[in-house]
Amino acid sequence: MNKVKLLFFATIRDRAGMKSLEIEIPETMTVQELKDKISTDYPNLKQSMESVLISVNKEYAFDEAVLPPNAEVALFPPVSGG
Amino acid sequence: MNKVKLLFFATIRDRAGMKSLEIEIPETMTVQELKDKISTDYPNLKQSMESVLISVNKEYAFDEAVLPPNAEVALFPPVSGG
Amino acid sequence: MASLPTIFSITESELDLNDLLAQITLPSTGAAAIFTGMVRGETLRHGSAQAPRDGPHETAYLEYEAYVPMAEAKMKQVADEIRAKWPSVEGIAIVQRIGKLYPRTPTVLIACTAAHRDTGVFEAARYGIDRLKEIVPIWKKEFGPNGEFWVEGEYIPKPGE
Amino acid sequence: MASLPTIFSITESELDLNDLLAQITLPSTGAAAIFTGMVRGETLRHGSAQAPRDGPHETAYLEYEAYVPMAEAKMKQVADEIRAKWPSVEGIAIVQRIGKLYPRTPTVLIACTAAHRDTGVFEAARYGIDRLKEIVPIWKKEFGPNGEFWVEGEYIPKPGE
Repeated sequence: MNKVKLLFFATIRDRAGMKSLEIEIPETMTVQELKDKISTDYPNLKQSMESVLISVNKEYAFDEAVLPPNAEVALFPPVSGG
Repeated sequence: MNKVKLLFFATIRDRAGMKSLEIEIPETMTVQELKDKISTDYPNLKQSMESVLISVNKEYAFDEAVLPPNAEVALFPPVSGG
Repeated sequence: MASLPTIFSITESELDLNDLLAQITLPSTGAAAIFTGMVRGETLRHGSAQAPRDGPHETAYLEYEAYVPMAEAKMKQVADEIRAKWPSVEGIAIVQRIGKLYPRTPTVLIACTAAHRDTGVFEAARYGIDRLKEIVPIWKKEFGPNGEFWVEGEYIPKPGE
Repeated sequence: MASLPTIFSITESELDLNDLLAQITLPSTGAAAIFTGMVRGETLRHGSAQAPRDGPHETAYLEYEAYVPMAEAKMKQVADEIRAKWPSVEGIAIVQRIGKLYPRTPTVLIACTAAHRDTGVFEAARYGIDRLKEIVPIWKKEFGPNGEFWVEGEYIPKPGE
């Protein structure tokens, strides 16, 4: 097993009702598989997972990327700074 | 006769050795005629008159313009602000 | 090149333009282009799907948040992109203020310095704010008479960004 | 339109970017493009006919002077030209500092505010500094290890300017 820390921001944090969460995942899980798992485990977030942006260790990550051990994974909507 | 106040700036003030000067001129004198008069009366300024910029009452004025009574006439090189 | 000043930060403090400009001014720099964004109290822009708006409306305040360590890393990336595109640029500052910000308050600053104004400093500052709004993880929630809602962006970063 | 802030001045005081930006920020403005010029202490630019320069050289300080009432009138004209070309621009500030100014000191500021950044504010600020350097009667003398000389401009105003 592998451990990752999830961080939620903006609309996604509001829907999740939490800022962060540590979860255990299989040794080789992709970003897409993580999104599927979150959709299943947290039905509130199912819709958000369709347009979510994901970063892994502070770099944008895409569906096929495999999560490294102890990754910091952030989930958030398109950014709106400025 | 008519009276005008001359103001000198930058290189032209340095060459004139003065900041301002009041002079009497004929009733209808053009900017070109004023430059000719200055070249004659102040040989130091003769060369400067070839590339001088002139304003009359704070607006750029050109050779054919006739000087109004009591005009404030400024003589200066191309500007270099910023 | 190693000594060229690059400032990137997320802050809760007031933006001090004088200080930020001084920090990216060198003996060799004669021109700075600075962009700042301010909170608008009245706006005509169209709303999001979440909160459709027809006409002008009022904003009481915005609340900004950021994923700070990633935001600062992405600001550094924007600065690196600017240096790659405009090698004449010498100093760069990219600062986003977060927290509760009221109308008329400066929220963000992008500044670039160079020897002269015709070196790309204007384009570089423009590029900087465009990129910040695309890839730097910051979000804002608007609070007004009609309630509160997240202002959502549109840009989807591509691999490598 | 009458209430849109327009600042134009010649001053011997330090330029306060924070204050100038605040003076041209309205509840409706969300973006500002600001240009500032600073005195360079080291420069590679070519010299004038008066003082030809080959390589880099040092500047101890610049001394600026202006024909103040005409300069302020011409700054107002530059602001009017900006408003004619970029009707979206709301606030405009054009300020030139004069006197003895040392390297790294901001000497001039042109700032334009508008609702958004894609309204021409960058182009308007760029236009403002270009026009200031063409038609506003200000001159500077450079002082350095090789003596002192006037920095001369090149632009010859046309009738109507």
